[in-house]
Amino acid sequence: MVAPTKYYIAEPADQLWVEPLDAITLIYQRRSGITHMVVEPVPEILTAMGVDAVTAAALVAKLSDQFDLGTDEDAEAVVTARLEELAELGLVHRTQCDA
Amino acid sequence: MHEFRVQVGPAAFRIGSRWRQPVEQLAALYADYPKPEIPDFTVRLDAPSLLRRFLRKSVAINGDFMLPDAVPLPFGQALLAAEMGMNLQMALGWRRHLLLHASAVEREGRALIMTGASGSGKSTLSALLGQRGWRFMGDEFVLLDLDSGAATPFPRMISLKNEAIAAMQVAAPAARFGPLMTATPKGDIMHMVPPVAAITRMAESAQPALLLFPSFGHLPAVREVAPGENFMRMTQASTNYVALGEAGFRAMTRFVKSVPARAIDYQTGDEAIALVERLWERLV
Amino acid sequence: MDNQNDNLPNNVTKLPTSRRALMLGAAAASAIVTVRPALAQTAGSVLNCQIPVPGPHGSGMNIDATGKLVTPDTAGSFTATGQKFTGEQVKKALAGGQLPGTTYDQSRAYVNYIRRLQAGQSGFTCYASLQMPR
Amino acid sequence: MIGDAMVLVAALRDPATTRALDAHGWTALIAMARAEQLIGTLAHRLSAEPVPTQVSEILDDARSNAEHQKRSALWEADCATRALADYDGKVVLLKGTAYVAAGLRAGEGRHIGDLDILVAREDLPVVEAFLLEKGGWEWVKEDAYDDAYYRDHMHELPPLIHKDRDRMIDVHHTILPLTAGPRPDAWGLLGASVKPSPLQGGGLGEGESTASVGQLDSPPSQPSPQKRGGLYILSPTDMAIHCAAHLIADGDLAGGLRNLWDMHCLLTEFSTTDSDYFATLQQRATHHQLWPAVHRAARLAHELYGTDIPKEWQGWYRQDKWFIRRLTARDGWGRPTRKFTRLIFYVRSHWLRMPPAMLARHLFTKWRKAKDKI
Repeated sequence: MVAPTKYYIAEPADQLWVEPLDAITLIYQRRSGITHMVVEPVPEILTAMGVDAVTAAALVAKLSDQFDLGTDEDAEAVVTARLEELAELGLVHRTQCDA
Repeated sequence: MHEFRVQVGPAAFRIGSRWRQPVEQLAALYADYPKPEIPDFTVRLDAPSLLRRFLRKSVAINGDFMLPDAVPLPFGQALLAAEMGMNLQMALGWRRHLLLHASAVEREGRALIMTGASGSGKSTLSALLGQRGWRFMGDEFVLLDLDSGAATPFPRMISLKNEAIAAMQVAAPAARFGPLMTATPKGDIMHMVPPVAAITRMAESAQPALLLFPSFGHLPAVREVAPGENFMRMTQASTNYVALGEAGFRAMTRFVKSVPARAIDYQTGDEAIALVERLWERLV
Repeated sequence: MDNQNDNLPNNVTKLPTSRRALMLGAAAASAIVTVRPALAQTAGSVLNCQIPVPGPHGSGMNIDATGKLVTPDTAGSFTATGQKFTGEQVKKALAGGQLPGTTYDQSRAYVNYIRRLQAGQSGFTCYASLQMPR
Repeated sequence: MIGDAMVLVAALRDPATTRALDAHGWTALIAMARAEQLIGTLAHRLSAEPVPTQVSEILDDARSNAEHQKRSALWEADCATRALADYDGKVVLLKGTAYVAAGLRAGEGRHIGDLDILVAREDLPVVEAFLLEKGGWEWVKEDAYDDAYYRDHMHELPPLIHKDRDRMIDVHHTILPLTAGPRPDAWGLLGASVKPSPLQGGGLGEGESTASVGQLDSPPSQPSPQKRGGLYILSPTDMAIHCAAHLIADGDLAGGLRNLWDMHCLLTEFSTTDSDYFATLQQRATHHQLWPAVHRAARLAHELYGTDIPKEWQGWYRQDKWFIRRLTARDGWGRPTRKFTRLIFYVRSHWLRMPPAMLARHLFTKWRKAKDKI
């Protein structure tokens, strides 16, 4: 069985108060009242996601348009790991399709 | 119930005691403080249980807000029990300000805030500075206004521990002191009535201008604390940050972005005070 | 709060010609720390507390080297009688000292048990109060 | 009656009674309301009343705190939804979280602690596995006896706590311990459960649902296609029945004034929108073997909070007096009073939960364990 492609959709921007401090960026989520302290590349990922459902691959493509991602790491694996981490916390949502 | 009431900064307390003596001690120490009509919080010094009452006289700390795991204190430490009870009400119940577990002093309308674990010397330092031209604002909690970010004083009795007791008796010979309580969970403790200005001006807030993380027992050193680290430390030093939701986030963010922060190491009180004065000169 | 979207990292709108490097980090390295309620952080100064090892939820059980509650017949585990340690004793043990009346290994096991305490378990609030970062 | 919690009852029932309070009266009222975990409810009830400045600040704090509790409760429900996304059965919110999710009056200012959910009994292992493996919850207790005790005799799993959020979840499969006398129809509870109406605006995360109201007899193990996208709450009758069962048939009435206030709000709100409500409620309660509990809770709510209940439900039962004594056993310092009455209800709570022989066995095991410890 082939696993279906995973799509992710970001928590609506009006639910998040993003406050960059230094290397650390704060994210306050209004719905949960929970504060997260995040580092690169999390804020960039959330911004790049916009309002649409995206796959990790599409997101990597989008990010590499804007940033120099380097070549050492498997970018898609890293982005997937971050998306899963965000999904665990309810900052992005897993979804079946891109509708 | 023997009753005692006191207003400390913006918070009003009612303390009920099964025994007369603790209330009389409190009344003597807090003689110069206002007495509120309707208290924000109730603290009770109860007898723990019928059995314990006869085995060894001890004091259970109860009230509006209580925590599990609290152990009754020996009767001789009832004053400490009252202090703990009041602190606990603030830590768990106060919602009108962002609460920082910190000490503070003021000069020219601006506040110096000091925070750190117990033993860091934040309490002693604030008491010492209170004797050297600064206005003492509090040695346990600093209350940040949710809209303006100003620090509101909470000048309860200064709680001196161990070596700080003798040091303060030398530094402030004219001050009023409470009874010496030996062998408490935190060692020897003696309460000291804050300077008059701390009490008469306890409604006067001050804009935070410098945040220090003192650390006692190391060679003098100063390290800059970046806003991110500062934020992390301060959320852990605040018992109501999470409960305040967005208002807490706004106040805390403003605080760490606008107030310069330094970690300082020191070995003697004089060293610390020299460091503080130098940093204040340079940064404020 | 209309301006919050403007507060998003400002570098993303820059032109591709001035692309900055984005440090992706390793897949296994978490990039998020969540602020936990510091309910008991000030309790160190407001509370005189103690931690039973184990608490009532583990009475009759032994404690293994990792601090887990195990049945008394478990090899390499330590008996625990519900002895109560004060916050101060635990603090010293956390800093590398030894809990009174215990052997070195036993003390390590007990400290691991204390580290694993969860909210609601006896002693947790006390333990949490010792966690204030410096 | 001087010094007991009738002052608090009166203030909740008719906020205007607080106008007669002096400083001493306010002080006592606030201490009692905090001790009974009704300060948020009181604050909500008094929001339109003129109160002294000092009191209004205390009530503002209480409202702010209730808002925080509501937000956290709904978020916990949301987290549970995510952990159970791949579970096919119904997940029903209970108690406080259900009230705020449905925007019910009972939820206004209410103190909310743990998250309580109800699922089908045969699905407990699946639900447990999802929560442990996908949701990040962990067991609170590792004690084998208590665990077996829960599994064999209780109406819920042993409590789970979330490893990061420090919040507890109680997973129920019915609303009373299996050892208690009445046997509520657990399948019926699930079958009749409904989606919280989005119009009532509690605001559960994914709630864009166009509410599929569960049919009364739809078997819970066959998921409706609309199951995705949210959680359920008990039907209006079952909700009041659960509230009464919790108050009267389970537990020692600690915090009873709050549960009774829930009952008052539920009866009042549901009977306003449904003229047949009381008749349906009696029928349904009888079906669940809980009519005596519902009847008593309704009588007590009528007596203390002035709840409007049918004439034929009113009347006075000999034991009601003792319930009222127990419910209002609180003084102006927030201290529990009437030790003897409390003790009677404590013993009663154990009696209700299990037959005498089992009670003896239970207490013996607890005693032996305690003895071993020494």
